[in-house]
Amino acid sequence: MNNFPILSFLTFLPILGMIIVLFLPKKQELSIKVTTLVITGLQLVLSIVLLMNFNYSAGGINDPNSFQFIEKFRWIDIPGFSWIGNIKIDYFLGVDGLSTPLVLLTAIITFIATLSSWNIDKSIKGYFIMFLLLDTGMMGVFVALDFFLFYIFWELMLLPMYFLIGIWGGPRKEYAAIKFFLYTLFGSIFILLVMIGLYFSSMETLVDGTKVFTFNLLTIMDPNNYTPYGILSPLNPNNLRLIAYIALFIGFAIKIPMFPFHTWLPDAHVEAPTAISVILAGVLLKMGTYGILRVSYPIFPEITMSLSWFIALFGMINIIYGALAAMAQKDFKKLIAYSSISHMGYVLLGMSALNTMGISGAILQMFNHGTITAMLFLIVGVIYDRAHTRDLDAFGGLGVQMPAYTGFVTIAFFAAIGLPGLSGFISEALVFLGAFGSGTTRILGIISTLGILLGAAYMLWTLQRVFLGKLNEKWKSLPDLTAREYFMLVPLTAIVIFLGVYPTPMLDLMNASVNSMVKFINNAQVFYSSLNSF
Amino acid sequence: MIEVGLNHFLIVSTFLFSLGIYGIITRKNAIMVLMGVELILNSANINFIAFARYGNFGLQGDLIALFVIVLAAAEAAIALAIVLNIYKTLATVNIDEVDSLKD
Amino acid sequence: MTETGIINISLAILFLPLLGFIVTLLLGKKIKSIYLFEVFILTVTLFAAIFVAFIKLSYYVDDRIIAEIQWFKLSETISIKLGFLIDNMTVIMLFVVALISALVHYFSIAYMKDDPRYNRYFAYLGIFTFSMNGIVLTNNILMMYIFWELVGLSSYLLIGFWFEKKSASDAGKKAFIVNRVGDIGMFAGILILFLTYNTFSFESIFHSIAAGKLPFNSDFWLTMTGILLFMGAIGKSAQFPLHVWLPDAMEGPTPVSALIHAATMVAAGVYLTIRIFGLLTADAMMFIAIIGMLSAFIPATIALTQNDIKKVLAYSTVSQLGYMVMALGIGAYKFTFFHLVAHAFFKACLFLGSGSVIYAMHHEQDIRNMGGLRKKLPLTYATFLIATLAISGIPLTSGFHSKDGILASSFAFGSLTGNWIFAIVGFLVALMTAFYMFRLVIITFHGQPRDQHKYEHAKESPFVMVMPLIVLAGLSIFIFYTPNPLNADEGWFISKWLPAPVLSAPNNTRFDFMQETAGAVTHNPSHGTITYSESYTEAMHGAHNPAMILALVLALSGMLLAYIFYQWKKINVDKLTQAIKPLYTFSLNKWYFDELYDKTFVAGTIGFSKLIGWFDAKIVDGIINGAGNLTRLLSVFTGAFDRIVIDGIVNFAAYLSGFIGLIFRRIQTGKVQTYLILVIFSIIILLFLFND
Amino acid sequence: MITLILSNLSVNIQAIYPEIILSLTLVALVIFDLIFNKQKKFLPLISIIGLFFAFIFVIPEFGTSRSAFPTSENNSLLSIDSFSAFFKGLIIIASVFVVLFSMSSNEIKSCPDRQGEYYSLMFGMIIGMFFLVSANDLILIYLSIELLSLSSYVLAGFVKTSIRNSEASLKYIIYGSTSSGIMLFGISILYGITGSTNLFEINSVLGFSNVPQITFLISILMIFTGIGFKISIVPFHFWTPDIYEGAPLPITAFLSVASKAAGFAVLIRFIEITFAESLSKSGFWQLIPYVNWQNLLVLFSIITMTFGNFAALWQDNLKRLLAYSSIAHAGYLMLGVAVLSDQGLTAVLIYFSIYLFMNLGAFFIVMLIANKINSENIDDYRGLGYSIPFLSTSLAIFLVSLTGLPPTAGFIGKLYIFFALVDAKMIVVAIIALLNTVVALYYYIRVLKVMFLERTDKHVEIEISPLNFVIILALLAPTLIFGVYFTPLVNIAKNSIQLLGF
Amino acid sequence: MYDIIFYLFAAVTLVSAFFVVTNRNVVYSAFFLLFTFFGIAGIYVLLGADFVAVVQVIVYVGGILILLLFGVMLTNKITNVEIKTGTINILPAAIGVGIFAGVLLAALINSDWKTLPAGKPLPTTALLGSMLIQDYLLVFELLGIILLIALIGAASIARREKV
Repeated sequence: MNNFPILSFLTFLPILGMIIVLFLPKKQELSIKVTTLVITGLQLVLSIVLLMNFNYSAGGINDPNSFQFIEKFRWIDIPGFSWIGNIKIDYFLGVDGLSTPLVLLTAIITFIATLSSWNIDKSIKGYFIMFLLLDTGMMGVFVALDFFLFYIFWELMLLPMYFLIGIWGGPRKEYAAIKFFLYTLFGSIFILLVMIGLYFSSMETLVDGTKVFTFNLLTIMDPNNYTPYGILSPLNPNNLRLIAYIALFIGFAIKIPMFPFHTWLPDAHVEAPTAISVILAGVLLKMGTYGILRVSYPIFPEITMSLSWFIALFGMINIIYGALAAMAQKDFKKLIAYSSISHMGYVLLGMSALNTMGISGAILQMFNHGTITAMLFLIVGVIYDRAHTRDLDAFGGLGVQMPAYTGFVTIAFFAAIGLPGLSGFISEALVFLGAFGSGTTRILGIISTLGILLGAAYMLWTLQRVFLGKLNEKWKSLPDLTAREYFMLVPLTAIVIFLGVYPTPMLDLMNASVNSMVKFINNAQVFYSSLNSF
Repeated sequence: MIEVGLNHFLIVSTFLFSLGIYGIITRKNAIMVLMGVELILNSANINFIAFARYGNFGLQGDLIALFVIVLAAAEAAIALAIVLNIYKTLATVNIDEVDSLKD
Repeated sequence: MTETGIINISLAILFLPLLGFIVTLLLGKKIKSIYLFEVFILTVTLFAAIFVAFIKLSYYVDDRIIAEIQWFKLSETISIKLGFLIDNMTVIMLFVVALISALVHYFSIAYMKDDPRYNRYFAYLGIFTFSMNGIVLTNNILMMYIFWELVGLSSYLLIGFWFEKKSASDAGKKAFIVNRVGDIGMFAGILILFLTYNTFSFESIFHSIAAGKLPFNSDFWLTMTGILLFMGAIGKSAQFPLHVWLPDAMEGPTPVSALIHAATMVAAGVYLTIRIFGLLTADAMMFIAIIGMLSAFIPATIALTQNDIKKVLAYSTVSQLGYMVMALGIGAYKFTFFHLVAHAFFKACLFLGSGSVIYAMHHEQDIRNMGGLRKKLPLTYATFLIATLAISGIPLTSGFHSKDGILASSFAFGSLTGNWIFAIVGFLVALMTAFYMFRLVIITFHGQPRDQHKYEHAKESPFVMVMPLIVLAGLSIFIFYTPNPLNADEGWFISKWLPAPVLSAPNNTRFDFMQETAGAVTHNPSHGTITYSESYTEAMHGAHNPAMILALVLALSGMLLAYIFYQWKKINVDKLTQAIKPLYTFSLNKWYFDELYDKTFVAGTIGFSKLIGWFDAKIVDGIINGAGNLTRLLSVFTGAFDRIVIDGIVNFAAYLSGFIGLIFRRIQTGKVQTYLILVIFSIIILLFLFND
Repeated sequence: MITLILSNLSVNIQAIYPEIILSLTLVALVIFDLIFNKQKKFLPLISIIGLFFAFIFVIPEFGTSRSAFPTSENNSLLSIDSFSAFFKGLIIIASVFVVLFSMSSNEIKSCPDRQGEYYSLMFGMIIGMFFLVSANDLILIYLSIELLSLSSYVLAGFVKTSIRNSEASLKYIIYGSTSSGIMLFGISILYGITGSTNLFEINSVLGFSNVPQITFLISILMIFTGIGFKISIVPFHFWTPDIYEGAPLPITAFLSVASKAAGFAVLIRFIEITFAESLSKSGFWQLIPYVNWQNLLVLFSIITMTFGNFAALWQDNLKRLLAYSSIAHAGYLMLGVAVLSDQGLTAVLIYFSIYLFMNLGAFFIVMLIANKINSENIDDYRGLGYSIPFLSTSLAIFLVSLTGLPPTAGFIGKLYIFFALVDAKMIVVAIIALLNTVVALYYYIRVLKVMFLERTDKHVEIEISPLNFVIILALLAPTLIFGVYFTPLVNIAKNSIQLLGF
Repeated sequence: MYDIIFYLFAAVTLVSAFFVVTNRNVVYSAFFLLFTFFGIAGIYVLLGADFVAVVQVIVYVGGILILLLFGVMLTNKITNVEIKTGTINILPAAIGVGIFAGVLLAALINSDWKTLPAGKPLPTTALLGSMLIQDYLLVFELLGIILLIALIGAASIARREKV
């Protein structure tokens, strides 16, 4: 087990699947679907194997020795005289408690999204090729520990997503797709810039004692590796770390999406096919916050500390703004999209607290939101498949017509509004505990509690508009859930309930990492302030 | 009158150059545009030779002028061929009527 | 029976209803009579509760049994625990919940017989019982909150059970959301507690407070914490100003109203306040008392004019809960709990009685269409009357004792602090309660039937419905609580089962009479009426008799007034209402609270959300996106906003770049000589640019 | 005396074997065409063989650094160094592809009896470029540019019957001869100032004596005009869209890649050799500060890329769109030069190698499609993703690479440019360049959108011959492989930045 | 004397060049161009570039000008005596060229040229010949290729296309 490159398999399995699908004849739709399902299923199995072999006490974050399943070898190794020659890029994969939950989440969501893609009816081959490519990109982002590799995976997702929305999407798909693409590309240019800046600011010491610039995230995190004159090096008195931090943050924030960079999301969600909405909300949004935690936080701990209030502020705005905007929507899917904005606000708020509870809450919320929102989008998909409309006011009384469906809806909705016993509650509670626990973010945390109320308001209102009340005669013939839909919803529901009652497995997974991150940021603060005193 | 020196030659060449440019820009007839080009080349040649002479740079300037003259001949040949071809296809040599390729 | 045994049985009591819920819900579609399983489970639960109560009160009467397990942990120092605290209050409440729940189950068998979602209804009752038991059993505030929310959920499900009716689904939504308002406060309070004490456990928190550790090291924040936690109670116990949801909650099936909105869930708020009593400062208690007073008074005035049988009872419930809350605020700890239990029984009885009436009248709820039902429904009438006497505080009932205790406490409070308003309102409400309750009884059961048709068809309810009434009416008799029909102080309930509250708020923040002074028996767990200081004990003694007499007089005069108005018709009610028309309308329209909230909070939020939605679609999606402010600003001024507004980055960027591109393409004329002019000019410009 | 000349000559001739081979091939083509008038299909073969042998003789030039054809003791006409060898290599590769393109181009095939001239003229261009990339002397530079231009003027109008071709040709020659005239005038002034046309000699004159500032600047700007015309830098780019659109597609492709490469090579050599003062250890060049090259180049590159990108947004003709995009790419490349360091230079070389494949690829597929549907209009590409998936997907990959998205090679090219910029602390410029990438995405993605997101009932069938299939694969492979494994490319580029005299 | 001759040639050159670019008649322009070329040849002589002057006369007057005249004739109907053509862009051209010429002139005149008194003109032909095959052999050969290409190119374009 030790030498089995499980992470590479996890990441590149979909590429293999893609190749297989590529060579399958166009007409064999079923075998294309089944291939994809098998591949994503294998991925899920692998991720569970990963979980079973996971060492719960290893912290990760900044310590290369406590990352797990590390795969590291020189990928690009160009010897040379000045820096131009000395490009060293590692193929460096590894997971810790921060990424493992998200790897798991990705595997689960992709698998379910595959099932949900079953009713795609045009250009099936192309769809699944893109789908699998996207899968690789997502998985790669969560396991890459080299910034360059991270960036490659990050960008790798753009194009498949563009096509998935643009070809298989709704009426305004082209607009939504291009908007998504432009927005995220706009964000990633900032990431790219900071990546290059960091490259010139930190040096890795090789075995033979020579020093080379590096993209290795873990090396960059170590303050001892900074070069004296790198533009992003704290040792350089004229460094641009603050600007770089903000740029990087914007890059990630667009993906979250954080107010005011969120407007791509409602469009993308509404137009995307169900499975893609599920992936978009379930996994893609997490990349933004994951990026902040994985890259921004440990590399710029001192700025993180000084800007935490602002992060919390944006978290708060996201929570309340998203909720209010959701309330105003008439389109079911758009409402869910805005609710995602609101819920990602909790992640931001939790992260900003910079304490164990807050960060645990944030990561847990990432996982929980991933599963809950996936459910929500599946739910919208189910109704859209049947009724071909998403207008909230067009429905009513479906609770009578589709009781099982309504049951799942109720669970998902209540999970989304943080009802105890369902997973959303724990993460939200931890987020608030964290936010209250930090003096910086307390007031913002208090204001954010309003989100709990607003969340309940719009969710219940939606529940009422669609499912309660008199049954609209028009929908007299809507069938209840099919077996496939059960198969998609039941596992998610199980996760939501299980983690609501017993969150320990997930929390244990991340505890060591969260604590070492908190410790690292606080210790780093000491280091960086000692620099300022010079 | 000032004694003729380098500057005089430069003034001549500059005017010649400017007239060449002016001709290129303003003439409608493609052939007349080509004449403008010849003027430019000649102006440069005057420069080369004048500089060579007054700067005592040796015969390099003369040599360059020779090259340019030969080149001018080659260019003129091809340019005329192209103009004739345009005349064949479009029945005009008015350059400002040749503007189908544009944004 | 060991303590572990008690814990285990309590576990069973907690989880059996959950099992019932799951089984009934999942198999509800397949097996028609699965509800019987739920009923059976509840019966078992009831016996278990009785058993636990018996054991606890007999053998462990002075013990507090605590069991904790770790739920999850975040680091070595931060770990979240779940646990039970079983003291006498717990077991009594368990018994109350289990009993009323079981009775409601029986009652519902008949009442809900024709409902298409019969099984689901029972499932919901199961999860409610589970949640309520959770609240009762918990030893920590987090678990309290968790079950608190679950209770909210069950309440939502049950109120909106007939969700085809818009009013029902509206009411469910309203209940949940209004409750959430309070819950946010409670949640904030919980967060403050955990951050200060790193634990959720009541016990540990009290210890730390007693040891001098305060939230943010200030008295003020201790007060705030108390108030924040109490906000949960405001929501759940329907206290002013969040009382508006409870009357609407009557849209749910009547047995549900009896169970949830009269006896148990709404009592949870009071129960919570009792649980956190130890950390309340004088300021917090004052706040609580004022809220309680307002909640006692306002709904009482509303109840005077309502015509829906359930609405009257609902407002009476709010009023009575206000009574309890006020009592807690003025320190009447034991009597509050007493009244809580007593009220649970008689109010459940009243609701079930009204259910029986409604059942008999084929879902007629307006009392103006009833009358004379006494003859048709003798058993219902009898039990209803007993409960009415109890709520009015007529001697020999439990209500008499509990109410009397509270009034005496308010009297004592007045004499100790000079603050008489609570006493005045307390008595006034007692008067009004007697009046509107008897108005209800008289109009419903006495006189002549008004709707002859329905009257003809009315008949006494079946046994499963009547039996619970009888049991509950029986439990409203004083004998279950004390042997002395006039003074409960020596009875086992007050003196033996209920210990004095443990106060941990710092001395200087308490009311004077609650401060620890030499000779006071503050922390004495022994039983008796002495709760706080000597002076308090004396004041209570002094207040007891006057209060009792005054209360009795007021209750009787209320009764009398009701008879005068409605039975003997000595005074024309219509004339009177005409005379005080504004007041009457004001009361009839429930002080316009709903309208006020609708116009302000609801409309405000929805309006704001629409604004945000619009803002998001138009402005943010534009500005962010680089849509030039100038264009926008100009278009605002020209009033052509909508036409000119371009949606989003893509459009705008396209527009902008298109504009730039347009400028660019102007110069790509296709005329080569134009290009050359540009080249010449470019060279000139460059020359000037780089000539330094 | 004569023997001395001859022995010198033989040494010098050894240095220009590739050029000689190309010239011989040119002659061979002419003769073959004259003799075997009917055997047109052997012409490309001869061309490729010639190019192949030229390539073989280019290889040893890597790593060498010597001068050939001395005009005086220290100066010579030609520099044979790694830098020129790199560009020669690029030019040969591009030429091979263009020869292959020409074999499938309907436009070229429409003039069957002038095939001989076509390939001869192409070799004229190639020889011109070869001299251009290694020329040390302004006169040689001027003449090489002229050779290159004269051939391309004719080739741009190769299909005489096509109005588009003829117009392109006429515009091109007027614009081109004017530009080169201006350049020549500039050279003459520079000659007057320094007394030489040799770059090294000019360098040494600049090093120790004062020169008249404004006059010098004027001369440099005029020379820059000529070079700028070749590499289509705004504002000397005006010919580009018109001529790219008008010329036959293989020629457009050739102009956009090879001729631009040669132009950049000469620009870099001109700047570095003429103005070099010293080379700092970190790879930054210290230039003689008569001209603020950095500001000048940055200004040009920003204007160029912005203009190119924004103008491309409006284009409906794919060829024209690619023309503007190639202007934008010239802007990015110019940034690499503007850094004025070895780093920047490496970046330029890397970018060029990648640009070669992706741009040729894009043009080739546009050509194949145009062969069939007789249109380069984007609207006519509607739904092509479904009827010709292979071509469409390949085009998509090339366009994505042109945008600069990972994991395609285009990203690596841009990455290195940004490396150089950040290393030189030119952050603002880098941000502008990156924002330009976003604009670029918009028009590239538009093509993808039309091909894949829109549908049509019209069904287009295009048979891809095995040769074309191989060509596409040969272009696709580097575009994708260099995206994830660029070590060899960087190694070559890094070893090729050694110019003679450094 | 030298000065007068210079001014004469300069005047011939510039005045006729002015007419070349302003005259509306193409044929006239061509003939004015002839004078310009002669004038320039004269200037070359004044500068001691005898060989270049001769080449100028032979190539330009004998070759290029004839070529241009052919062009004029081939693109116009011979019978049409009034071979006039219009002009465009006069104003911008005048402004642009004016500024440009002004700047250039000012710069050139004010530059501090390293001038030496012009030496006695020597025959240049032999020396040019040896330079051509020694130092500038490569350029010479390159010119050969250029001419070849010009030949091929011109022929390629001019020859009749078989349809």
